[in-house]
Amino acid sequence: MATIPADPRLARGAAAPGRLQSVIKAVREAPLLAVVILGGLMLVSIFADLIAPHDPTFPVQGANVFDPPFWMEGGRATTPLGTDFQGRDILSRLIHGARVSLIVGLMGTLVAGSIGTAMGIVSGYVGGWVDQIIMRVTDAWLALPAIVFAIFLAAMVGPSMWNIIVILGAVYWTRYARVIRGEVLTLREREFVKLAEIAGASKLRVIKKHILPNVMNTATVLASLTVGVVIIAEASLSFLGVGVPPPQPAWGLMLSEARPTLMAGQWWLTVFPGICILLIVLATQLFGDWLRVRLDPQTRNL
Amino acid sequence: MPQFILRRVVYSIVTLFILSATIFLVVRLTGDPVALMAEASARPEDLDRIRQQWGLDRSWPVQYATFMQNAFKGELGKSFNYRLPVIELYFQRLPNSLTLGLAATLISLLIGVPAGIISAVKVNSGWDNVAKGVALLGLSIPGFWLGLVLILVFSVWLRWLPTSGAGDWRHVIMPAVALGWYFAASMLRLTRSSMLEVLGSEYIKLARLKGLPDVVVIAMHAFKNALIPVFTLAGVNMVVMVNAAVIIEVIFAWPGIGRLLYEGIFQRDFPLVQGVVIMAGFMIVAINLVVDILYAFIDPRIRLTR
Amino acid sequence: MNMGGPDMAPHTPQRSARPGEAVAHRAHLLQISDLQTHFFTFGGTRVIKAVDGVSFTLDEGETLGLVGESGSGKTTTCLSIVGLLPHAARIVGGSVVFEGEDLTRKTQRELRRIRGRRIAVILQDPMASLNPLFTIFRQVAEPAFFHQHLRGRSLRDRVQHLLRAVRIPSPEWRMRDYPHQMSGGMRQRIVGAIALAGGPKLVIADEPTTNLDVTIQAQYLDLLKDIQRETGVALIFVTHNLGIVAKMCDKVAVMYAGKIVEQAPVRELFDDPKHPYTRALLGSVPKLGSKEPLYSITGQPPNPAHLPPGCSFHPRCPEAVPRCTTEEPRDFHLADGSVARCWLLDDVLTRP
Amino acid sequence: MTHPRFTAHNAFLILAVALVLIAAASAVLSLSPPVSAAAKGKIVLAWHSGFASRWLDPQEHDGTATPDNFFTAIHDALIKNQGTQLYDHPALAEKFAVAADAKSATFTLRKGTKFHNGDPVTAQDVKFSYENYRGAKADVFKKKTERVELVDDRTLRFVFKEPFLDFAILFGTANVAAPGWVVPEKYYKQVGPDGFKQKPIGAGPFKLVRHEPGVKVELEAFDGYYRPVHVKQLVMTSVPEAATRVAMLERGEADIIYNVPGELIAKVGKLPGVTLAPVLSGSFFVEFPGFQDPKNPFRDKRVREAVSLAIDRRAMNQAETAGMGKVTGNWINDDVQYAIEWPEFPRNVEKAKQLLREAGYANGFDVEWITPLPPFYSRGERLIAQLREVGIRARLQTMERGIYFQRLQGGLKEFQGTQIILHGTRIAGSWSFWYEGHFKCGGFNSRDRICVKDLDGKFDQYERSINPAERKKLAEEIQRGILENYYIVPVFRHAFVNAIGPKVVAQKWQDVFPTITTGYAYPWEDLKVKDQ
Repeated sequence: MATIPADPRLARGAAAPGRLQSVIKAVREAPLLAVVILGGLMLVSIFADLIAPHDPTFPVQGANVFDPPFWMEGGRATTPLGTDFQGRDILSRLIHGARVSLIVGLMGTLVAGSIGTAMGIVSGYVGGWVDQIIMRVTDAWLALPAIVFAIFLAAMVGPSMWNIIVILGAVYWTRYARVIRGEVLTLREREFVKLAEIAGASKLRVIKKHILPNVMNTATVLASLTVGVVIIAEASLSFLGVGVPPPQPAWGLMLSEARPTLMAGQWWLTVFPGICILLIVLATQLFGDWLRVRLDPQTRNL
Repeated sequence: MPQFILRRVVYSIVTLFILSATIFLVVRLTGDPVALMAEASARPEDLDRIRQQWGLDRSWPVQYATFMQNAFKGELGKSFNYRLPVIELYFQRLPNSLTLGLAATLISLLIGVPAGIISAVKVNSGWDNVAKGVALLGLSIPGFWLGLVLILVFSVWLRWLPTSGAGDWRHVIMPAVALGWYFAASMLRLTRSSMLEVLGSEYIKLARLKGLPDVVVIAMHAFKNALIPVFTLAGVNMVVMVNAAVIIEVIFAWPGIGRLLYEGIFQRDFPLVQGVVIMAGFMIVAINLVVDILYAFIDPRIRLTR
Repeated sequence: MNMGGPDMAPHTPQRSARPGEAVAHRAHLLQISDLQTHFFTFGGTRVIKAVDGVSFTLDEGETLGLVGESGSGKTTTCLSIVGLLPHAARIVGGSVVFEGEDLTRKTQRELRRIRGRRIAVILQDPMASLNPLFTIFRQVAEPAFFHQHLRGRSLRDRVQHLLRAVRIPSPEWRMRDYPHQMSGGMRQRIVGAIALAGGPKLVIADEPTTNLDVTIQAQYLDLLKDIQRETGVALIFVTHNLGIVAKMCDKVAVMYAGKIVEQAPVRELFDDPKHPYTRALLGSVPKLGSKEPLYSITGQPPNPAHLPPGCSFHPRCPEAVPRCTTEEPRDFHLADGSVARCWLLDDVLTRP
Repeated sequence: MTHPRFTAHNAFLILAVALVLIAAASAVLSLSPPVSAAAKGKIVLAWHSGFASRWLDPQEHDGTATPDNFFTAIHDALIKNQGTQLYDHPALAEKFAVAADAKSATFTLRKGTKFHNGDPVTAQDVKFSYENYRGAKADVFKKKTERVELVDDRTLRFVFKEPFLDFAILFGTANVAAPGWVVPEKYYKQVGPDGFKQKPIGAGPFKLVRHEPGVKVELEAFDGYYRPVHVKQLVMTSVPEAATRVAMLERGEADIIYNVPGELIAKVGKLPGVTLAPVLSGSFFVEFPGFQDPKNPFRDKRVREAVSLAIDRRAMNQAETAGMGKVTGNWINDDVQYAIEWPEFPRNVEKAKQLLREAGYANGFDVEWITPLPPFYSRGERLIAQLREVGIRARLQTMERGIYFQRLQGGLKEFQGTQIILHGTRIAGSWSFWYEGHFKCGGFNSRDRICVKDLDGKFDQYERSINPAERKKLAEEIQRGILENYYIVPVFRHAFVNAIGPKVVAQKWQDVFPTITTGYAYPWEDLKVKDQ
């Protein structure tokens, strides 16, 4: 135990056994609003099939197109939030959309985070020409407007939910790589890493035991802030016609498809998914901000 | 120092090279501009004729070599659709995009910086949450929807502002808000953390220890220092807004570079897309280079870590 | 000031035993009694007793050395005196009487008139204590501007005088410079000039020489001594460098885990250290100028959030007895004027 | 503007001005058309697409139906499609005649026509424009033309190597080819093809004032035009977002908006003073790529017929275009040559199920993908919902437009297995153009996906034939063959819905969109602004 670093940050990062506990504790301390929204959405998306009153992809029998919400004239209780331009139940689409949007948001972030963290660690720890190549590619991809890149990737692989996830991951990994690499560069010079190297630990082992646990905080914070960005990006891709393909009920797609109706007074087609997106992004952002303050990594430039 | 600058310049050139190759390949892999513009009455001969006219009948390496050769001469080829040199088109649209980018940057600063300062000075108070909420709102609404809601409210209902297009200052307001608000969140975050960092610094401590009033400490000592990174990011963001405000420019029919890119992409106007992306990349790489070098002048430690 | 109030503290501060405490007969310049400053983190769920019952006095022209490892509460003690604590920290008990006024009962506005004017602080890092974007003139002039309300020519004269006093060559030119144009030693002297700008009665120097190289350090210490001689200010010298203490101070207080474990006139402390911790420190006196002292003490400093029961030092103490692990030692006042907290002294005193 | 502006509420002033003009400037008036003095007001058109500068140059016409909007404003042709005339409206030509053997055509130019720079339109300009033409179908004209003779300074004759039966249609339909559109030779050579696209000069009713490439074209009435031009300023701007265009119309910023999306048709129609202009446009039809493959369920004609019976065309039309499209039997527009009449296809779910049972698909079957023409994804969604009722289960595949066309070019290998394509296209000029591109084996769009040998044989025969009667017979046989066998299944004709604002004079929408060939708003000179 003599080599335990005095820095409390590192001590926390290394305290693996207490992680679950600390997660539970963290959730208790997290901003209530964010936890309620995110937790609620998770539940809704898990039990979407049970909760949703109708099939989200097919018109409701007996309903018209553009039925208003139940409290308005012409609205009905079977389709409480109204129907869309295909006569589909908006509530059911929102409920199933929670699943799609959460999967896209979380998985997209996970893909971006995994690629970016791996690249950042390799680049920062291995250094040399590997570092050069990874960083130059990162720079080049960062200089490519994200939306342009996403459109072309989407065009290349064709739209499907999983492809969108891969695309968003491929677009957003660069910011992780940059930040994580910077972190690794300072970690590399720390005594405990030096000690491990002197003790003859392999590079892989040093990465696994010493580097990875210590960049996880930063990666987590970055991830929490990326989820919202990814969800908005998904909506933007739908706007450009290369997002999650219809008839899947993704919120971004619902919003994008129905946007003309905003001008026609059929506000419920866009306002409900709009509010859902707003809530989830706001919640992840607040959560991410809180996490950042709590974990306090060097993530200023986000 | 000269060696450091030289190294950074070489990096930037390599980056631009990778960027050019990526975009060159990617546009060609994803569609055929000739097939797109052909309608029912087209015949294979017609398509071949256009391909030849546009130089698309040559092999990719040849096309790339020509493209790079011209790029070094400062020419980025001629747009298929507009029959104008891409550079000329780019600079035709640049004033509009700069106007929008500047206005949007201003709005992102106007929302993000005060919110960030409030949030840093009054950490964890109600004000902190309100300020954060306002700044994060822009990030939480897809730009196209925010844009349409603005049009609906301020043009159609209230009739205060024109719906779209470029003209006088009133045309700029809505697109700038819709665009700038998105970036307000990053301004908020950076202002907040930068402010917190500065407020925790020794010189602020010393300023307080001198017995200076809080207003003087925050407004004079902290503010100026905290805003250096904020303005740096604002500069980088502005380059992005000038070059890639695709969605906002489409919604508001703003005649800027973003729309040029949009039409270029969907019509597979290869030279146009390549050119705009390279110009944008060049600006981003250049501004990063300048920032890096300036920071290295201010803080020698940076030279060691990069 | 006591901003928190009693309800902010989750449990009442532990009363330290103070039997036979000497009552101050004459008015000291500064008298700190049973000062307790705690950090409340994670929404008050965790309490760190950074300063836990610290008492000492200081007279005009006197120099007190405050020594101890990092995290022992030296800096927090100093910041408590001027009422500039981080957000999470509160003074939960005790008093800081300066020139007859209890500073803990003052508002921030009142404290601001004391800070920089009657009590000045020199911070650890001369590189970081100067605002990189302001000229030297402006930074040195600020206290005089806000406290003495000097303006124009008289302000300029005052700044030049101060810079000359800290031996900055050609101050009329140098004061237009920015901090990065100055050497480390010069910057630290400028920080000294800022401290003197308000004409203080007490200067708290928080490890002012840590980042300077040896010759500059020596020069700087000489300068401080000269200034003290000329102006008669009292000095609190925070350091973990016992060499500096020997050179600069009249008396010494040794801190460990938020408490003063030994307090003595400088000669007595070096000749006859009473506390095992002090002995350990003295056993590892570093060379003047080295940045970190090489302690011969085994183990790590304790985690301030989870202090061991009894004497906080017992896990590392080579002379610990069973009593040390359960009961916290009280202050023992000794004949040579030193005070120490250690049960070993109890044995010595009670032994027939 | 040199002439005083007329105002309706002051009849005396009008009279006085008119008298003064007639009395004092009769010489001028006799040269320049008297009507130009009446051009007034401004009309703003909000377009759905971005403008390609090449659209301003008829010499490089890409054969699509949007550029002709720009030609018809700036340029003019010898003969053109206008109103109900498909190709033979005499414009710069006063009259024309195709020889009985179809081996030559003679045109006589109208007197006194001028380009915007004041130069007269000469026969030489026409010859230059024809010979220098490089746009769509240029190779056809090149191949078939022997020479262009200048008979006198107002007459010229195109002489062909062989009978050129389609000449007049190709020559005169602006959305097919544009060799008959006249550009000033001198100016064209002076500024070059690319310079011309930035600042075109033509003989059309409007001259270019300002051109922001891709975004805006500002035009002004040309007072030297031979027909009256009523609107002083014509501004075409590109507004890609439909909702924004509607907002512009609602706020009076635009007077005509193009492509109102289905969801907004009802709302726009209710705006005060606004007239909807549902112009019939391309036909949508279902294609079965690789249906000849023995493993493909669509090989069976009964299955293809079942698909037809499953489609609720009226519901589709109602939902997608507010009922403004047209449910027709034949997918070939009735406004093109040789198009046959065909009864509307019935919807009969029971019969469809029965046919599927007979074909051995009692439990239906799975279609891997239904790929609709981008961006008409919702039509694909509706098709899926309708097919599900008869037991055909399908998934939607959406593609970005560029990819879609690239995949079509890739042929059958891009559409493996059981698939459906919901394609749509506008058929202009002759039905044969459609067949050649979209049905024939090896066509630029159909590639190897359809390939019906006997029909292709008949088509070759048609192409070779110079006997109009035989061509008509073959054309009808081929169409019937396709429809009877359900090689493709017509769905409906799309309505391209535009809206006309209150400022524009329109009793009915056809007043503003009179040209049936493309359904666009030209002739622009006929547009009028209401008096205040």
